[in-house]
Amino acid sequence: MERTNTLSIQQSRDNDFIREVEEASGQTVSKCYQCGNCMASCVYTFAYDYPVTQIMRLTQLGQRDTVLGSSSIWLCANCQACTTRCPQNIDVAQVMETLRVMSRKANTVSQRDIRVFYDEFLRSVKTFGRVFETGLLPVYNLRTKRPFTDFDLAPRLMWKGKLSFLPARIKKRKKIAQIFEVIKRDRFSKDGKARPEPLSSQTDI
Amino acid sequence: MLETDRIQLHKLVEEALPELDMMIGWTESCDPLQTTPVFIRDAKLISKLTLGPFCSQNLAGYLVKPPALESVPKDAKPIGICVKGCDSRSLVALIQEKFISRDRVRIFGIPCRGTIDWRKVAQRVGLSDVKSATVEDDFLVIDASGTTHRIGLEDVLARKCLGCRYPNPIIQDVLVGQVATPRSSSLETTYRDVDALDNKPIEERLAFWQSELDRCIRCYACRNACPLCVCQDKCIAETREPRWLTQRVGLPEKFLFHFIHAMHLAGRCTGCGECERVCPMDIPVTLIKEKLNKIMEEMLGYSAGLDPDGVPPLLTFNPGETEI
Amino acid sequence: MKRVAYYKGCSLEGLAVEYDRSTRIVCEAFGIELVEIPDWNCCGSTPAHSYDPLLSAALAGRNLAIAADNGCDMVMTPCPGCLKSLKGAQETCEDPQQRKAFVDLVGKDVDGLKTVSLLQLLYEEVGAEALQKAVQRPLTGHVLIPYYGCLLTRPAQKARFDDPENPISMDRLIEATGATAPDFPYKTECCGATYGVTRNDFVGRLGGRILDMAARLGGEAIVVACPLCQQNLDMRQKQINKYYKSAFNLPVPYISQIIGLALGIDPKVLGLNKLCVSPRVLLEDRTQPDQEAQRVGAAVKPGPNQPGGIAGGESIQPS
Amino acid sequence: MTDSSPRSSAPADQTAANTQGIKIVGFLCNWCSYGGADTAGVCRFKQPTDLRIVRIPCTGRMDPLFVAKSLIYGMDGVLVSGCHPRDCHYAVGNFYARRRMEALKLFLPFMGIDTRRFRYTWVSASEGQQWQKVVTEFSEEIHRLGPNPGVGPRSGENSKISNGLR
Amino acid sequence: MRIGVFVCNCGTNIAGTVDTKRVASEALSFADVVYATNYMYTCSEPGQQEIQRAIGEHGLQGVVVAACSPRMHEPTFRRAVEKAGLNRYMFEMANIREHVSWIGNDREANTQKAIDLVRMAVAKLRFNNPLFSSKMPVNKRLLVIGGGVAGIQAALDCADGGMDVVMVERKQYIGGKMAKLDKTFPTIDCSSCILGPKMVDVSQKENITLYAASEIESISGYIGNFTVQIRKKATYVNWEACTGCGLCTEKCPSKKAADYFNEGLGAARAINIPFPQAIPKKAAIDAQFCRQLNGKKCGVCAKVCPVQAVDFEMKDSIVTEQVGAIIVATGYDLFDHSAYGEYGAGRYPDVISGIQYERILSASGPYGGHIRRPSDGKEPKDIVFISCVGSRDASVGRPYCSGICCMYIAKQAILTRDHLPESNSYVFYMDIRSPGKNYDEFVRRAQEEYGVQYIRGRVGKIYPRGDRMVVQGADTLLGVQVEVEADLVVLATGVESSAGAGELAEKLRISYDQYGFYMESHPKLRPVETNTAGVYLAGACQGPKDIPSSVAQGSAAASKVQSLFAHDTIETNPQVALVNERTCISCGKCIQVCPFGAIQWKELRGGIKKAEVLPTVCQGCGVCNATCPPKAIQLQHATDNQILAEVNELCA
Repeated sequence: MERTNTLSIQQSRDNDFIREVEEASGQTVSKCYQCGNCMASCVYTFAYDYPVTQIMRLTQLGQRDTVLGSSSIWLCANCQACTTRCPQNIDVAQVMETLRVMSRKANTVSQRDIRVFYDEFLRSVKTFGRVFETGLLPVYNLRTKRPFTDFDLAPRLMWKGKLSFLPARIKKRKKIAQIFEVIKRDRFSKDGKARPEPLSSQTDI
Repeated sequence: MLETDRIQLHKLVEEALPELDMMIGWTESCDPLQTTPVFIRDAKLISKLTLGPFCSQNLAGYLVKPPALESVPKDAKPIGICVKGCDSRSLVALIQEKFISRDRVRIFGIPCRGTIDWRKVAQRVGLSDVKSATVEDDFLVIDASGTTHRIGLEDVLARKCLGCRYPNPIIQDVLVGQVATPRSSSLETTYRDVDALDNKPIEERLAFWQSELDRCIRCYACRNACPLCVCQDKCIAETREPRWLTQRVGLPEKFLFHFIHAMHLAGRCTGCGECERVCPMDIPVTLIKEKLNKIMEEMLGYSAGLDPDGVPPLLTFNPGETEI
Repeated sequence: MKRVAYYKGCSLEGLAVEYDRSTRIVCEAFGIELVEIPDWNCCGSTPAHSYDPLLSAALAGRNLAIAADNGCDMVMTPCPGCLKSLKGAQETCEDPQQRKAFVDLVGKDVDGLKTVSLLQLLYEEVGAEALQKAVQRPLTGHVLIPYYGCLLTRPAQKARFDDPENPISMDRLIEATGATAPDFPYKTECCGATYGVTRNDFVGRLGGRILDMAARLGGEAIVVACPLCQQNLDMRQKQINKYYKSAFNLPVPYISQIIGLALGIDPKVLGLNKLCVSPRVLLEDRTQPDQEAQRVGAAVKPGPNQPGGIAGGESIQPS
Repeated sequence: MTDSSPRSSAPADQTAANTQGIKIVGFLCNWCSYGGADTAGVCRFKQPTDLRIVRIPCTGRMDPLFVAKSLIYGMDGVLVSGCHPRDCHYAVGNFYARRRMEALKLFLPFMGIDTRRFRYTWVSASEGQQWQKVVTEFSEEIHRLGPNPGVGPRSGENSKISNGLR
Repeated sequence: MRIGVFVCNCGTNIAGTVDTKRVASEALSFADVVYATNYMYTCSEPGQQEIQRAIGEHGLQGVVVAACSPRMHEPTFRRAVEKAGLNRYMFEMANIREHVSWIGNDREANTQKAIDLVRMAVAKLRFNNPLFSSKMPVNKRLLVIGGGVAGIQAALDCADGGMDVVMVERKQYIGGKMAKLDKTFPTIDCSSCILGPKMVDVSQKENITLYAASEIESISGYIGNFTVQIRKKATYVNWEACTGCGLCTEKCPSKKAADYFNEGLGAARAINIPFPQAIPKKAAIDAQFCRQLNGKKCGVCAKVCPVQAVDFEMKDSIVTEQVGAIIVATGYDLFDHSAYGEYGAGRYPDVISGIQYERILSASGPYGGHIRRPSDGKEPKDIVFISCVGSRDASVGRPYCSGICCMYIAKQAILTRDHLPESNSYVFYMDIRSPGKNYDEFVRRAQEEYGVQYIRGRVGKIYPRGDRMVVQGADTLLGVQVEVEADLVVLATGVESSAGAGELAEKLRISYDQYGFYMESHPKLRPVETNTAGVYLAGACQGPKDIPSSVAQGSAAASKVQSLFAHDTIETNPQVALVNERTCISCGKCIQVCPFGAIQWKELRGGIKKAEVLPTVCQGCGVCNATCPPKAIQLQHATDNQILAEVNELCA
């Protein structure tokens, strides 16, 4: 995401965005006074395009596109350091999580590989009821065109007997698939802001 | 058995009377279903004293109300008084609130097996021509208009007696007769009627009281009979200074009067039922106080008239009770 | 005998089989009956949550519902990630606005269940004192680094267990085995495991920092209670060394394995042979006072676990 | 946030028709809650206008009969507010009040009077915002309940309930 | 009664949302109202004259003013009607500003409410009676609770004015927190050089009685006549005899007693005088560490004491003092940073609090004024200061600004550079709050002249790496994470209310806020008064404060006391309970519930007893009135009839 260096506050402020974030996360974004503790505590700050403090600030200013398109929200590991230390008792990690969900819905996920991994993960769950670790990686590698990821680990794991070549399947797979279908059907109806996911560019589970 | 108790009472009073200023007890009246109070100074009258299921009146009130109190000089000898379990609680409350000191009364405690509500009898056999009435085991036997009626005691006992937890006097100097077994040991039984009303929807409760209290003629019999209603003619239901109530006869006035009576007795009422017994309009006024008694028990763990050293809960406080 | 529903989670079927094995053995040793939730399914982990929180709640909630159907009032999972999902499901179920949707998806409510981690179960239901009494093979003389990971005690309001900044439950259990547990400043720092596959450089950086600090404190091994932390620090230790230009060789056993060892259980049965970095050093008996014992707590000798080329471990520059 | 109040979600005209002329009496202790109401005013914290405040020196001055009288004679709501327990200007007045108010609160419904029409609360002189919250919530509650039906017609009005002697 | 109603526009404050003209015209229809008008500013001089003119012209017997809160202007208008010949209690106020015009914009609803409030006030006024005060003597002795700089200032001011002062201090020395400070901002004055002489003055003034190592046991009475019980805690040394020679301390074998004065940085002896300039300069035994008092054989101090002052049998004793006014100056405590797990929860020796650093800087401190770090005594090279530890932090229950930390950090950073010119100081801050005279200049000097590195951001975590502490923070101005390796970390711990503030408030019957700071009568106009007459506040017990403000408040409270003591008598409040003996039923319930013991039995002829109120003791709470079954006891000016009149108006 390009960094914004000038900002017309009135023109760019999206009040609906602030409201949506607050409703979905249950957090009052205006409580943040930018002390920087989240940024100071976050071990991923080095990789973010906007540190957490600035994500909070951008959210306060209603900068929907910048926030939902940022890499930060997808590089957050939800490790809870920010939430634990926020002097204003804001569940910052929850805000980040909310932004991820919104960014998925808005189809603005900046980190394609992470999304692909997540998709494959969920596809595995939907199919088998459990995650098939051995099967997950090759598909991911294929789709992200990085065929050799973690290739170095395979021989050792095989030797340790940790790789299985058949997925574990649960009995009531239909029930799991049904949960996925219901969620998929309902996830846009809740906020009324349907932005249908184009299946062409990004796959869905 | 009743006769044995009566003879024992006569004997005890005879022994005590020289040290007493006066003896207050019950005696038979022209109505076999009811007794009347008797004030005895003359030993010859002792034989008139009676006890038993027809002695429903609570005599404790006489200690603080005319005529008894006014006739007693300050340094006089103690007054003897007959009390049932419920009456004794009134006595405890009066001692607790220092209306009477313990050494001014000689208490003849009488265990009680329940008192007869003459209204309930009248509903069954009519009021006329009751020649005699006796209690045999669990039955009331009435000879009226030449017929003998046997009525189950449960059907004619006063409402308060059915849920009685304290049939035996809380305090006494002498006990007359055998200790009685409580009819109730639980809040559920004691407050059965309260719960029954509470379980109705609020609209029905309001309608109930509207219909009951509408009959109130504000004769103040309930107030006058209450041993703990100590204001008497200073009662704010009647005064102009301050002026809480007018002499209008609308339902609000009737409600407010009964609220005044109830709130003034909150945490003090011992549940003797006198207010209800004397009501000429047949209004269940004790029920109102029973509800407050239940609140006091549940909220503050307090029952009036059980501890002469206790303090009525609305006249004190506990800083720690944050949950109420 | 305490009866606890056991939600093992996908990792413990694959890369963390030894965690599953040692968990079962240790619980059995302390008289805790683990009832594996029949036909359990994956909780969906982070991918489900970032897709839709309700998906995560429903996937995790189904397992809780089965546990309740089997007459359990406590559900234990050794995986903090799964625990987070289970707690999320409970929270969703208790939220009046989402309760109906949740119950519709899961089929019933999941009220009244207590969800705990393996560590919490061992610390609260067994306790350090009972463990100490049960020790057959004291680990006296060993220096073990307690590493809790980011999710086990955080956020405090949801985890409701131990301290979010400086937890001590694992320290106490380690000490009960006779070993020394240094005051480890990175107890709850994130190891980067989430990005094990997608961002390998994160793992190098974050995992390296943890291994580095553990080595500085003279640790012989890093004890963990999370399958992801374990895989990250153990399986990927070589990758980390490559990124970090270091030569760490720190075994990363599970707390259940360490307790099992102290109880005198056969290391192989505990699956210690499944660890990538050999845990041989842990098997040394140091209960006899000799020179080795003096190493404990003393200044750290330079050794293979010292950090490599990067001074201070990390450098921060404005991006 | 205000969107969630049932008041604004109801059709405006209907709300107005139901609840016009709602009257709530508030008995406020001079030292704490009256000051709190002043503070709320000074801070311009907007509140519903149904409340009429009677200033009393202390909640210890509150005879529960003031509340009973108000409700019996048709007030739609009664609010009693004083210093926080332990903060009483007279040291213990509110401790007495607490018991008396609670007893009344439990008693009212037995007599057929909706106990939600009576609330007692503790608000200090500094808590303007808290006062706004208390007033707003209580007023909304009373508006939901609508006008107090009272216990029956006053004298002179036509009694429909009177059924004479039984 | 002839009643006049005056509706105030208060400029547009009321008239903006209330039709005051209509309120006045409606008022004319109320019973007994013979005159009603609205006026621009009723409280102004001409406004008051207008009331007085109407009283004369229309023969008014009672006045209602509908304006602001009676808590604001009731006294003003009472004086005004009194000047026109009415009794001041023949006056009522309707609050149509704070309770009407300022809280709603609906003009119609507001006007209707204002009319109701005026109707209620008129209805009440019809039951008002003239009331008359009596006079009672004032005991011109002052009690000062707390011997910090605010209390000292107040005590000295009053003592200079010739009044008797009793000072009670919980610790064994006076001087408070200021006695522990090295230097003061923004002048870098030596703290003990400016405070010391004042402390000496306290001990030398003949009209100041000092009870150190003492606490307030109980307080009864009322303005002009308080009775105070003071618990003198056992010091195990007879202070009448002790000369402060220090021989006992020198010989005491218990050498590891807690050094409270040095904030735990050093070790003290079990018997000691906390610091060389202590006032009173008397030794006391810390029972926790004394060998003799813990059943071991010792008694060395008793043997060496040249004046036999040591008394192991000493017990707490209670003394009673009579005073006419009380100044509360109990100061503050500092936040305990062990609440911060991310900063090590107090387990790292080189992460210290600001007050500990103050002791390190002090020449009379544990290190003799040389900056060293507690862990190994090394001179630190890199020092990090962190602001807002226990301030502006809702997560630890301290959302307020402590007000002094920004300044004391700047001072400490400057002093650090003075002591160790080669060192580097870093300050992590969120905002700099320096709104005092020469304050901001001082902070600028720290940055410009002393090269202190200010970093805008909070610190997330502090942990050891080797023998140094890693401070992991943020620079929010750059939007980056920063890391500083430090030898010493100083946490600017914030201000919190003094331990036990709540209990003392309850004894004083004053109120305190949710954080334990005492409530002033009015945040702007009555900053040192409390709602309990005769009790005044000074210093940080009312809220975080620096030294100049504390001293100013000490003097302000002293001046309030002096104006009280300028009179020989004070008027009693006539709004007290009164018994109607004709309706009193002698039940004694009023006597039972009165919180002040203000009601007693009075025996009439014939031995009949009735309740009687002592008007000087009665505080006017009205509990008796609420309790009395026949309502024979009535609280004047809040009688049943008056309250009922208001209620009846509403129910009508």
